[in-house]
Amino acid sequence: MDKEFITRGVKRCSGGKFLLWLTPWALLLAFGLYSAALVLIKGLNQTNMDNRFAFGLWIFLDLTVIALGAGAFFTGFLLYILKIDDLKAVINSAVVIGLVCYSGAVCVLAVDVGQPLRAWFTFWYPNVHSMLTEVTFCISCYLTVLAIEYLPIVLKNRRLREVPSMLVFEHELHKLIYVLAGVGTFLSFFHQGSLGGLYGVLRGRPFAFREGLALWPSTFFLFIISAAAVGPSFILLTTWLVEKISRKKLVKPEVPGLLARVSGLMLAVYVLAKTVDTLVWLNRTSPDRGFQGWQYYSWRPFGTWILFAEIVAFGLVPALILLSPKLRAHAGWRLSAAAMACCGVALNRFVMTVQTLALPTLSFDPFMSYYPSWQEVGTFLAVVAYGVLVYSFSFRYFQLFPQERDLRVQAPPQREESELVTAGRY
Amino acid sequence: MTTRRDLFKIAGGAAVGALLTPAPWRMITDGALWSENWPGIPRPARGEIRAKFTNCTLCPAGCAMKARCVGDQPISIAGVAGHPLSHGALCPYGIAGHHLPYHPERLLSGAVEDAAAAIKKGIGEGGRIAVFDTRPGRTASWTYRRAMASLPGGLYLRPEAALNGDAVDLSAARTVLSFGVPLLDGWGTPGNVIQARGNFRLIQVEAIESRTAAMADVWLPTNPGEERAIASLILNGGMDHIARELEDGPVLVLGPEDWPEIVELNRKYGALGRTIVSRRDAPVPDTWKDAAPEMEWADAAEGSIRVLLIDETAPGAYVPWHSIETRLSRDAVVVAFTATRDGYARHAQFALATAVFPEALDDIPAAVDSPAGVFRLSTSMVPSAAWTIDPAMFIAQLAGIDAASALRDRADAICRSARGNVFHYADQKSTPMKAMKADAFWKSLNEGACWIDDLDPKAHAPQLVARAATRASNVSLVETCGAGLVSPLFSKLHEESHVRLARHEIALNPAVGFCDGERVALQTDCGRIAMTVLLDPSIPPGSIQTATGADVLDLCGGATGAKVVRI
Amino acid sequence: MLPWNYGFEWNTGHVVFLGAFYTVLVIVATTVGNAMWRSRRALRQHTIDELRWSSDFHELSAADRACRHVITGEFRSRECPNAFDCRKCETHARLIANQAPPFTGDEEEIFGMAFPLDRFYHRGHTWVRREPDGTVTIGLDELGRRLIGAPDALQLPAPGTHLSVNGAAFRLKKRDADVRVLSPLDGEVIETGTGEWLLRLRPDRLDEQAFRHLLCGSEVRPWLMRELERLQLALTAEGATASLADGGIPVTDIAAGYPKMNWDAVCGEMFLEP
Amino acid sequence: MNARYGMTIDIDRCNGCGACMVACAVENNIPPAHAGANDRKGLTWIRVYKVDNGKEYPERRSAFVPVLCQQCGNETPCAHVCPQQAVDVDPKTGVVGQMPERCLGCRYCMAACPYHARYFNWWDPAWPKGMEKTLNPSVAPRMRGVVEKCNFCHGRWHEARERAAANGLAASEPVDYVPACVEACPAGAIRFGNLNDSTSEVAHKSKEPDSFRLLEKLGTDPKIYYHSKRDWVKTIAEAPRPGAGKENVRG
Repeated sequence: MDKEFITRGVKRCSGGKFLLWLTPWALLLAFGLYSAALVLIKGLNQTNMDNRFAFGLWIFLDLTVIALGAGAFFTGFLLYILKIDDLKAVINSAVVIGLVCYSGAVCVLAVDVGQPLRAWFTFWYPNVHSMLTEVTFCISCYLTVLAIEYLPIVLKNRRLREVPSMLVFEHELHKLIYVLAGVGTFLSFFHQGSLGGLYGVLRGRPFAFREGLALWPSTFFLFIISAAAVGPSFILLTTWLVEKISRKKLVKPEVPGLLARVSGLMLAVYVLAKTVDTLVWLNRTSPDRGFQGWQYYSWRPFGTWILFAEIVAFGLVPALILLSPKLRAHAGWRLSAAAMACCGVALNRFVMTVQTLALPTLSFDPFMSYYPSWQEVGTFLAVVAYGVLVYSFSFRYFQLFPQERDLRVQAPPQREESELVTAGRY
Repeated sequence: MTTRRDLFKIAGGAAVGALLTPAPWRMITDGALWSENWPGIPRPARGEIRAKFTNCTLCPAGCAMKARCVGDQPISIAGVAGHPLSHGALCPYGIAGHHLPYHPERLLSGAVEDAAAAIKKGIGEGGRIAVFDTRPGRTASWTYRRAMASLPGGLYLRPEAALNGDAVDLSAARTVLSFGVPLLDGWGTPGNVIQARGNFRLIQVEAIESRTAAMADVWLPTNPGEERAIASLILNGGMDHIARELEDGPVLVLGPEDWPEIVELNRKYGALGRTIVSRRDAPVPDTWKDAAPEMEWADAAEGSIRVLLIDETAPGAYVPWHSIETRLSRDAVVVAFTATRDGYARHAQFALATAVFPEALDDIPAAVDSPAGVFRLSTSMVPSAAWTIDPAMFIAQLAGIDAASALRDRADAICRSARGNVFHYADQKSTPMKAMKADAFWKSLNEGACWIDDLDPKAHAPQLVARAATRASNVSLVETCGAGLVSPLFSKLHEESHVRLARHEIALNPAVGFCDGERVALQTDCGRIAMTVLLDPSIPPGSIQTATGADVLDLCGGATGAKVVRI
Repeated sequence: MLPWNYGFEWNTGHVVFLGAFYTVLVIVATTVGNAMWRSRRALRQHTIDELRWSSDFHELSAADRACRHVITGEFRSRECPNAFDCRKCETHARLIANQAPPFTGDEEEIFGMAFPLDRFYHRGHTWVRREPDGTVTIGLDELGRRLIGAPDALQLPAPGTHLSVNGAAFRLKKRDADVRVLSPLDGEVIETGTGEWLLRLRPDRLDEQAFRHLLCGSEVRPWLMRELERLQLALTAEGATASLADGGIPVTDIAAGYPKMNWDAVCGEMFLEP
Repeated sequence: MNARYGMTIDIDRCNGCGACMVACAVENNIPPAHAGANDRKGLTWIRVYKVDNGKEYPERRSAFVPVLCQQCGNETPCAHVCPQQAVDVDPKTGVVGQMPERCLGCRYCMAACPYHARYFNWWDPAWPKGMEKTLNPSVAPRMRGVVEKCNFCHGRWHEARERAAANGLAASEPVDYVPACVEACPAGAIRFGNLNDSTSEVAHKSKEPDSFRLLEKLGTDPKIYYHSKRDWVKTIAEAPRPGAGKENVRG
């Protein structure tokens, strides 16, 4: 029985029940690994990608997943750098989510390149002008950082604390965690950006190409802001989901409100920036390169509705909901707004990747369509299953929500000042 | 006294120190470069690079070729610049011709002994034996004729001759009126056509926009099957805008030769003797003069042939099987000499595997667009596979005549005639025949040369005769290589780009209601063949475009009312 | 990547980009290295008991870390900065300097539990009694006993073992509960017993300072009241229905009263083991 | 002075026979199509597209446009994005080179290329038995999972230089250097030469009013000039316009 691994004083379901919960995910993971193995062994001909759709499902999902995982760095930034202590309640969970998203993305990346064994060439012959180099460097570094940030959470496990060295190392590492948080912030700032730059620099693809500031196209900055906006939203959703599934109170009521406020604020900034960027692109960038803006949206099925959905329906609306204290306070509104925000950013990543490749560039090109093969879908499902499994284990054996223990019963509110009431009662 | 601890310290220190030097990093980098080779990928053979010259046998044009060889193995082929006939041009089939010996679908062997026995039996029973030769005029053809002459009742059969064996002089034409002839897509000698293209206006009458129609100066789209009507309209002074074009002579009218209208038009616009000229063929040894006469296929008597030997090695015009069948007796023995299963081999009891280009040694007679007679060899660049046989040798043996040195004998005869010039490929110079010795001539023929006859001073204007006309089909056939076998690299033009129709691909207008890649059947009153649909709006709804090939020709040759049906 | 690598050139791009990359690597490496070095140092300088307690103490919920003077009502709220080791606490020194808690020798009776005041009490529910021969005896206090009832197992340290304040003194097992009990004093075990006292210790020091960190006299009652509150909280947290704060006297074996309950959690709470 | 090799392709002379595509495959050891390959998964360094004027039969007119790597000279999109320097522009020739043995196969360059002139090895290269004897020794076959593209027959460039050096000429710009497709085109529609050499045929032809380049406004400065007297053909150089029979792309 795994009882002695579970933190003292928190309730967890029985081992059997836990296994029952794991089984479907494990099966899904197995299936996913099988399809990934097919791709690795037989080659990328197992996918439905082709010379024209050089990138497929995976790039879209990688970008989305990494955007959602941005909660890790942004929460860390707010907590350790800006010292917003309320976020202690979710930082561990955020770190796990970040770790899952990033490691998952990197694995999918490895599956979807032609020669994975040569991945290290990127470090060996880096082309510093390439956004992909920036992405590779930053993601690999940040993944390391996340792993290190994950370490204390693991070492805090009731059983591992019995080992003196682990106990002490956890203690000491935790004191220095803010350094890692700082580095992590720096790194993710850059790779979220360069993921945006990835497409923004494609001067051969006027649909994606954007003029920029200094080295980077505007998408660089848009991606950073949107990631920062959607990260907290995603934490909000996951926390709520975990609370529902585990039927427990995990965070103090003020925490979701705070996350929602942060998310709303960033989202508002993003929507504003995105609107300006779109206008500049439609009226200057694209026409200058011989491509009239309107023609992008006359290819079925990508009409102007997609632009509207991206900026207004899934951008402006959730931003306003999250910004208004009254709506924000209401869980239903808060959560649906968060979900919408996530969808909006996902849609943005989809447009940047898939639509860009689908639109013709030569006048005698057709409009390209593409459906992922089951191997590609399987590979993605593997990441999802992997994420759920890692999170479930972490939630069961580690303290992802430090407030959980205190929240078992409503502890009397503490007043912080320590003044002498009376000297000498006797 | 050093302890183990000290040793560890020293080792560790050394390791750390080494990291600060380029050495380990260099090793990694070089390791990477070395590891960049991938196993299981063929390594091209190395060796001395040489140029070899030959002539293409894949179609009657016989273009001159310069092969780049590693040792003796040709690795790529290009045209011979400055060649008086092919002008350095090659079609894609020729460019990849050196792949044919390795074609996965090549016919691998045949029951030679059984075939010989069956033939002997057939002759023994007093049946009539015939050789059907798809490319007449070769030295091998003469061998067949001699062999047939020495066999009781032996016949030498050939397809209907283009323009009754007369030649077209494109360089003389100012206006060319073509009724669906693929003039710019493999007709005649491509290099020669392209060379002359600058000098004539091309009026293409065709139902669909073929490659030729797309490049023509005027394209007259017609409804399929109406070409003949248009021809007679022009003949009777209708369509004056075309008539006006035709004022600008000399004129050449090309079209299905079995239409009287074509003959009449040529006669009307004075093509005969100017753009259509008679040609004398390369001389042959006098000892061959007693050979069997050439007989056109159609003239053979119904059900008369007991033993039929078909030589497909040198592709030319294809005679649909259903019209061959009628000439065969009930218990006929049919032997096909071929490198592919797709041709007559489908109908023959015995298919005997032959060498393919560039294995075989053969000569190529003058193409339809060469006013002068020519003699050139396709030399054997790679040794022919052990299990192949030479049909000429086989049939000569059958008749007990000696044909081993036939090519040399003919070369000598040409040399004796002292006519014309010899064009040498290596240095692109030509020397008059009379200035050459027989041995030198033979040598240069084998090293890459072409004998070109002088134009016949006392040539008579040719007399075209119209044949019984068949109705035009609504299937427009795009020429694929007659050889049946094409280089595997043609996947670049077929699956990988659809720039050309592959065999059993059928181009249809989207409006017809089939979807891209759908499996359908092309059906005529001669039968049906499974095809894959390729949608192309440039095909008018009433028309069908597909690639030739023996089976398709069997299906559509002369047949009408072809239609596409779902399967 | 490296100056002597193929394709490397000394241009600004390379220098800036790779510079940043290496800096990050160095920072991350040094951080981790630093943490390792510090923990190595910590392991050398402190006994593992100290380290574990200091870590455990941080794990305790804020309420449990309250200063003893909060318990006596002298502070509204104050978190103990010294991990319950008042010997080096100036605030404590100041407070008892101007008024030491009166030491009344007789027995306290709280909710039917006997708390003799001839001894000191540790917040981990052990007591220390000074013996005439200069040794001290250590045992579980009444509440501790009742929590455990008859222990399923009792692991006492072998004589000769050296205990340190707030380090593990001995382990108790009861049903699913498995807790270590904190040692109230530094000293060497010279004898183990099973009756009233469990350990006989020869303390490292016997001066006045030595016992300052322990509760005694009038502190005991308010402390115990608070402990009962905590117990109540712990029980309700674990889903207890019957409560004992409303006059219900803790029975001699509380565990028996809640057969289904996660007793480990309750004991962990009460014996200060998170 | 460095050379700037380029091409002029006369669309009015191209009848789409495909000789250039076959010759290219022969020269560069490009394997035949795998059974599963189609026109979107093939390896055709030079590919002939059939374009049309968008009208319906019988007004419809077609032309054939060979498209190969346009050898962009300005901020070459693919070279710019390759994460590990597997793409480089040779300053001596202006040719955009691809190093398959260093390629990671991330296909970022393919997404970057507006001309779709880059091709990925989706399968292990395979030749029919015996056909590997016909491989060109001056070009190494590529492995599965890497990108490849036209490099103006780099092998030929090397050999031409050696020949030139052997004949004691300046090896910098060999006179007899032409890519395989140029040599193969029976219609002589493709011309090749040094655009920097004002006396060369391509330099002249590229300046003619009927010459144009694909998507010139992208500012990538391609070195392939197309040439046609037909006005509707000239419009293929511009950005796509939706509708108008775009569904027909054969080739």
